[in-house]
Amino acid sequence: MPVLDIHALNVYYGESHILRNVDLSVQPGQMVCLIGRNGVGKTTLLKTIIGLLQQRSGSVRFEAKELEDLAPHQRARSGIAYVPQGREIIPQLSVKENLLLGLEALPGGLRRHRHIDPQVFELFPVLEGFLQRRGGDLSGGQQQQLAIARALLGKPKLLLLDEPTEGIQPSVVLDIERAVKRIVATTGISVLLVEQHLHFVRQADWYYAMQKGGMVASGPTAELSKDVVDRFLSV
Amino acid sequence: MITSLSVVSCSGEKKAEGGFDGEVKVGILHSRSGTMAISENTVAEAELMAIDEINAKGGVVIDGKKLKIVPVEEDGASDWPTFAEKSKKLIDQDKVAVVFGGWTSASRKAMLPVYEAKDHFLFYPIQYEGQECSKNIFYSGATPNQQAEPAVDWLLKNKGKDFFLVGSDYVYPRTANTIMKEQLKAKGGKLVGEDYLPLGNTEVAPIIAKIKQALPKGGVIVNTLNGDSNVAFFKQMKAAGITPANGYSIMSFSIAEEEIAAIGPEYLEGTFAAWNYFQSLDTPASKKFTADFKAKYGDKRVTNDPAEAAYMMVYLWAAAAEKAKSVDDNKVREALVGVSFNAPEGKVTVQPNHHVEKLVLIGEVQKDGMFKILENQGFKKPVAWNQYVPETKGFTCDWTQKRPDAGKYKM
Amino acid sequence: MNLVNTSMPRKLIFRYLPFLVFVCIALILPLLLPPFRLNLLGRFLSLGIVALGIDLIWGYTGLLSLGQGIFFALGGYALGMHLQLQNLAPGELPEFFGLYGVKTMPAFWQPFNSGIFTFFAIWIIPALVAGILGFLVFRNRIKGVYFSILTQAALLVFYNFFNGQQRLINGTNGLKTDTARFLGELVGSDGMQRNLYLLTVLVLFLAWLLCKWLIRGRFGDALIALRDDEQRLRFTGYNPTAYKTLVFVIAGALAGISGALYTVQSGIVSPQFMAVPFSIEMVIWVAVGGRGTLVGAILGALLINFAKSLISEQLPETWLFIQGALFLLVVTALPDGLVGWWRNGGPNHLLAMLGRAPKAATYPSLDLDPELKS
Amino acid sequence: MNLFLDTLFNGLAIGSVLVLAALGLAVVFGLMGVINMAHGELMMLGAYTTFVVQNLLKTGPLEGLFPIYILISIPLAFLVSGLAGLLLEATVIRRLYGRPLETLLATWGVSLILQQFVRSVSTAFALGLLLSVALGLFVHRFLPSHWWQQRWAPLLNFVNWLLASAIGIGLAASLGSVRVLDQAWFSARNIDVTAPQWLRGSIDIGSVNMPVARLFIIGLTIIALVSVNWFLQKSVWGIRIRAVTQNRSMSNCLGIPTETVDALTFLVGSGLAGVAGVAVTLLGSVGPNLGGNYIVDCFMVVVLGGVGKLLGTVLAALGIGVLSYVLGSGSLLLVWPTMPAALNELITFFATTSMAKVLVFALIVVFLQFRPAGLFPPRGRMVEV
Amino acid sequence: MMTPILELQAVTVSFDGFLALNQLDLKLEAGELRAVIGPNGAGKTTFLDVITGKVRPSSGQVLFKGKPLIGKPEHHIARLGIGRKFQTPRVFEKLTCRRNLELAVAKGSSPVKLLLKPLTIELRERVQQLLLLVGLGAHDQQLAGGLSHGQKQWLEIAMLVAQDPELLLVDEPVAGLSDEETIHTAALLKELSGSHTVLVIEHDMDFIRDLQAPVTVLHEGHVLCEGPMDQVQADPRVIDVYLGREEDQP
Ligand SMILES: Nc1ncnc2c1ncn2[C@@H]1O[C@H](COP(=O)(O)OP(=O)(O)OP(=O)(O)O)[C@@H](O)[C@H]1O
Ligand SMILES: Nc1ncnc2c1ncn2[C@@H]1O[C@H](COP(=O)(O)OP(=O)(O)OP(=O)(O)O)[C@@H](O)[C@H]1O
Ligand SMILES: CC(C)C[C@H](N)C(=O)O
Ligand SMILES: [Mg+2]
Ligand SMILES: [Mg+2]
Repeated sequence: MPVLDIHALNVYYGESHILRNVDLSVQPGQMVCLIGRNGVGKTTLLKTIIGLLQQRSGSVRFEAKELEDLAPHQRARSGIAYVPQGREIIPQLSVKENLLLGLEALPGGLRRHRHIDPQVFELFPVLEGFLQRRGGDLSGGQQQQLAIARALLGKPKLLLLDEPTEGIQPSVVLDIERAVKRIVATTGISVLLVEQHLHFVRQADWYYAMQKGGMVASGPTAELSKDVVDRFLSV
Repeated sequence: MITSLSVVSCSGEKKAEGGFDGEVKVGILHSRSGTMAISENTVAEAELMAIDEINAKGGVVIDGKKLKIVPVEEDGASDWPTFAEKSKKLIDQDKVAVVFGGWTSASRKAMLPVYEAKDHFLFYPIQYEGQECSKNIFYSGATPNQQAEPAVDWLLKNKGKDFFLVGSDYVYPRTANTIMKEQLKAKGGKLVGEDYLPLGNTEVAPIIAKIKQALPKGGVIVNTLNGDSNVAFFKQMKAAGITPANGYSIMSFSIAEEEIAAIGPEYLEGTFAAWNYFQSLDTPASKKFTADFKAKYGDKRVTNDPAEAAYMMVYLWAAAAEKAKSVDDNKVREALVGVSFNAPEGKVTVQPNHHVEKLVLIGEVQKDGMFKILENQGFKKPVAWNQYVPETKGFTCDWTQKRPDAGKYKM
Repeated sequence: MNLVNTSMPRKLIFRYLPFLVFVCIALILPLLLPPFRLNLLGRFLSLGIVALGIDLIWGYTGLLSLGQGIFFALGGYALGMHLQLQNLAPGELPEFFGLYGVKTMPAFWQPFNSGIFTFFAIWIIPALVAGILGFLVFRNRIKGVYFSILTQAALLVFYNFFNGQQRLINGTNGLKTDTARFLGELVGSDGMQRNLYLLTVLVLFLAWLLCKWLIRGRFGDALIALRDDEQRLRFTGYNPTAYKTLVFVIAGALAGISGALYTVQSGIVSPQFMAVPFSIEMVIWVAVGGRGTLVGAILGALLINFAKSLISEQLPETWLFIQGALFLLVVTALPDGLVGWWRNGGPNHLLAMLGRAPKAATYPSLDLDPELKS
Repeated sequence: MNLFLDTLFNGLAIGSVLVLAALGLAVVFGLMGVINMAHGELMMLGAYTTFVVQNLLKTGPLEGLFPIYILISIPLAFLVSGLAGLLLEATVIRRLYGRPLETLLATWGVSLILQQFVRSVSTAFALGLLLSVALGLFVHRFLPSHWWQQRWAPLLNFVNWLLASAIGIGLAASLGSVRVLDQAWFSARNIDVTAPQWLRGSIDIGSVNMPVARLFIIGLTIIALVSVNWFLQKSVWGIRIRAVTQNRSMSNCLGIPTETVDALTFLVGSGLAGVAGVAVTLLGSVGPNLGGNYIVDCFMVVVLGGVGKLLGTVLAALGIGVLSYVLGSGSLLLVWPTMPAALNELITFFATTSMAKVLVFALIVVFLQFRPAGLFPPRGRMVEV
Repeated sequence: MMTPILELQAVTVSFDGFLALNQLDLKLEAGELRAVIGPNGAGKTTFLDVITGKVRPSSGQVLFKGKPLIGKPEHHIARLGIGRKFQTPRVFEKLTCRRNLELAVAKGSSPVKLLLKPLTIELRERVQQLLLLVGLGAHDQQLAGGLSHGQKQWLEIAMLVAQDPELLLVDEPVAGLSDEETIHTAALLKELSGSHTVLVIEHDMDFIRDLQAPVTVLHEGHVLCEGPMDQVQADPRVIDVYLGREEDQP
């Protein structure tokens, strides 16, 4: 049974029809990659899953439960973590406080949990030195790392990553790729990844390709042929 | 004249309801909302009560025809320009025969040009600072020589020579204090300080500090604050120990029974006020007035000087109309001078300067929120142009004179 | 792009037709309305002018000034002072000075003897004050809420000052104009008031044209950009301070003119014009009419003031309830105001609710993209 | 020295009222970014609560508690204003987050309504209002549920509320003909809140005379400050509130129940206004206009202090307090009697309470020239002043 | 040798003691295309902030065509001919794409000029060209706020080009762009160099390689090394702090 199952999803911005009859599913422990050119609706899809946008029709099920009526924080608490495009760090909070916020998704939230798992610092050593700095003062790439760390701290079952490597230096990109793979392998969480870097895309198990708000192709990444890439990713 | 049209005289063909032969519209223009609503509601209620009473007795009788007085109420909204606007509306749109209205001098000053420009008639019920005498306004409240001046004389005689003046920052206190300063100069008093608080302001700590500096051992404080500031003033004065018990005599000109209830008698006990009427005035007319008012508006209500003046002026107008045999404002104006009425304060008579002769009383606030009358100085004639202030000394006003400058001329 | 448009004139007529109609109606009304109502209308139209200014700074530039009353009152005072000085005998002072023992006219009154000076003072003084205030504030990059609160504080400063200075400008009482004579005629007279009404219509129309011209082109775009992301605009080479100060000055001048017209039609200018609620109300007119629409500003000023005057005639107690509820409703349900709602297809939404299906929504950005048509 | 102490105490006294009044605003505006123009009216509700408590305890079985009625009023006022604030948040503010200028307008509307409410409320009025609200909220339970899925549901809702209000107004009007029911509870008049005996006097410490009421307020302010500080720094709510204010949607995605956070913050801020309302009854008038007297001052304090900084709020309020006292009481003239004539004249000109106010505000504007974001400006690269 | 168009001399930026830039020296010749890379937090964006006047350095000097820049307000610097694209795209969201560009081509005119001088035909055409160039031809009437992330990136690049500055400072132009568009961007920047001086910051190595430009590596606020891409790529220090080793993969 898939962790995430999306069926015939339609989403609008005002009167603009952005997602059209989208189907997608993520199996447990699977890393799924969503590709498509700029402006085809990838971010929109992730935002709908976390609940920032409301669907007009169709269904989004997480662990067989329909999400439609749940607010984002309820979805987060039920195990979906989201790393948005554009980082969305809380600028005036310190790095430490930003990380603490990641614990809100755990049962009991911040009230119960006050401990930041040092494992994240292994993955993102820069953060450790900057704990007292304001989140907004970090460099772009540091913020991106903070956003990923924050999401991981909530021990999610499903991780939504929207272009997580954007603006990150190559060595850290490699680290992130490795870390994500390792996390998927060791913890069995599922990942839905939006990515432009083919390198990262190929690490995934499965791909979906979007165009004009609709799902146009999917399959194991091993079968992600040059042809598909050319058709859906290049102009 | 337009106003005469407002008399719907049905020339006997069909009697109007309630046995009236027609109606006459009058305007009632007070703040029913905003800061001043607190005070002005009572005045409006007193006017309405007088109208009801007159109607109950058959209305205004002109040439044997009974005219019912129909009040047209407007809200001045505590905003001076609105008073001017609503005056225009009452005159132009509703074509009322007369307007009873206003409280603050600022609102009167705003309305005055409207009545002068349209040559209409306003009845104004509150004590004020004088220095004005309009053909188009009738003042039923006191002029300074009917309130402030006797009060200062009394203070000088009984309470001390060192005066501190506190007032709200607007026309009435500023002008009243100008007059009092001249009076003190003339009568050997000493001004030790003065300060003004913006209307509605409630932070009085600096003023209290000044009073303490100027009058460390007690003295006389004359309070012309108006509205909300009074509450803060008295509460904090008490806290700071500036109380009658410590040798301070505090005289207020705008604290009446109504305000005492709102501030709390505990804070005011032992302070003084000068008015032309107190609810505690022990005459049959006064008792009846208070009883009627309570019967009409509730037992907890109190009467006071402004209400009495408002009540009286409606009667004076009706009497003048009957005397003039017309509700036309020009005719009423001519008939008005000399008209008299048995008001709660006693028999009042309209003087040639469009003010009335008034009873001067000095009272002291009691525990129950009423005044004990300390001195009754008897009736005093109104003086519009102040005789202490050099600029207006020697000037007078007499609308029975047929001279172009009847409103202000050298005696 | 097709720059030559054959149907241009017709389009133009169509575009401007509503305004022609508006002007025509405005010109016919003096014949139909009794003087009192006409006077009301005239005053409310003059309030439309200050509302236009607010729309310019708030609706387009995002600067919510809660202090327009300052400029409004300054304009009013300028004209009020001039009228005080009309037909005085030489050496004579306006009457109120006597009350406070002032024997020589304060120097700043002198120039207001001149009609020409006053004509300029009415709008240049407010503009100047706005310029100084605006420059100081904008130079420091104070904006948003801080700007609003500062303008409100400035308003309070002016209010207290004017209120307290009996000896200079007659304090709370303000200056009255009805009994003054202008060009030999009593300002409060019906004939004069009708002329003033016509003048107001004319000025309002000109003010509207001015604003329209300002916002139509790239200047208007720059204002909107300023509202969106001032910093970015700076890096594009624009100096936001100059732009903001300029629109603030224009809004101030409009407010001054509006105040002057309002004063002569209501017969008095007093510090009440600088009361805090009045300036907030001005903003509300714009919000109700629809900000960023210009017509909305005028419409809002007219609608609310008429409602106020009618409702407070009938039920003085409920006006505050209604006014309060109105703001709530507009801000929550009609964030773009009446005109904005209309332009955004409000009526269509209503129809849609009633069962008439809305036009099928398409996704233009993708469907129109020729490159995407694979 | 004496003068110095006097100035300090009086400045502290004026300042502490400002702190207390501005504290709730500092929470609501500083942390949530909501410009609550109805803050003053929430204070007013607190003051009216005090009035009601006072009257209940004046006579009757609980008479013995009268001397401490003011202490009883504090938690009650917190509750009343807090709940009013909660209602305000749930019905209006909630739709306006991130649009600060709109909250200004909407809450201005609310302040008008609240003012008129205390003026007009009578039993008839209250019953009518209750009926309207009840009908508005519950009628739709009895309508077929599929109606509410239709496109025209919003219209139906609107009509429902319209009818509900009409019926409520009708009820109020018909009940209004009965004299007792029509009697306004408070009316437009100022009402009298008299401090208990022990709060009315003053004590002399050294040569400085300190009114007990002022000392009480100073104490209350300190307690309020400490509790608010605890709430924001030590409890988890502080971080949640700040997160939600700075990035609402992302906070929500992280699992923070933003609506609860908003509601709680607003409750606390409004409740503090209620407490301030209790305090000001000791000093000034209690009436429908009470709020209007404080609101601008409160905003100046918050802006001057730097948004979201409690310490800033405190310093700003004390600064304004001392400054208004020094200017308004003209004590400068006493310290330096030999100052040049021109300066003397200038100071005398401003040494009335109303002119001092002008000068204080002018000085604030000048001060902001040098520190545009207040005493404690927010810092960092994401901040755009 | 002629004066370099841009010269940073010992620029230091300290944030509460943390040195974001540390004695940074850098020179750009007119017409040059320069790539700047470096680890996250190396100070690349801060360095642009210093040039454009957003951040004031604690010490050091910035010269543009030999004239000092420090202390000048942002718009002044922009008008001297320094344009910038931000790391996270910043466009005017409430204006249509076309109007965004129309404002940019006007290069910060004074209000009066903007009011009285209509857009010339040439500039109008230029706007149209640019719209087509960045693939927003069909979006010209769309509000920029409604664009996707990548589209905003492109719009901002177009705005920068429209501004036509002598010196273009481009911070991560291709983050979030698809591969194809990345190649386009590289081509565009290459084309611009020569007539313009271009400085690009990126983390996308393919893109940097594509630019075929000298590379400066920043690390901890100062220059770590400089040289052509191949040389830099092979530098072990760069690999250590920045590139990482792919073969590390488990
Ligand atoms: N707030 C909005 N209002 C209106 N339309 C929007 C809005 N946000 C996005 N869109 C439109 O929705 C479409 C899809 O946007 P989305 O952000 O999902 O794209 P994307 O696939 O994530 O692109 P990218 O790779 O550039 O991030 C775009 O064409 C955009 O124009
Ligand atoms: N206002 C500030 N306060 C404190 N530290 C700051 C501030 N601005 C920047 N920094 C720090 O300065 C360093 C340099 O930041 P900068 O944004 O210039 O890095 P960058 O090279 O652009 O990195 P990236 O590639 O991730 O965008 C970072 O460590 C950042 O945390
Ligand atoms: C003192 C008041 C009761 C009345 C006075 N006429 C005034 O101007 O306000
Ligand atoms: Mg995206
Ligand atoms: Mg950077």
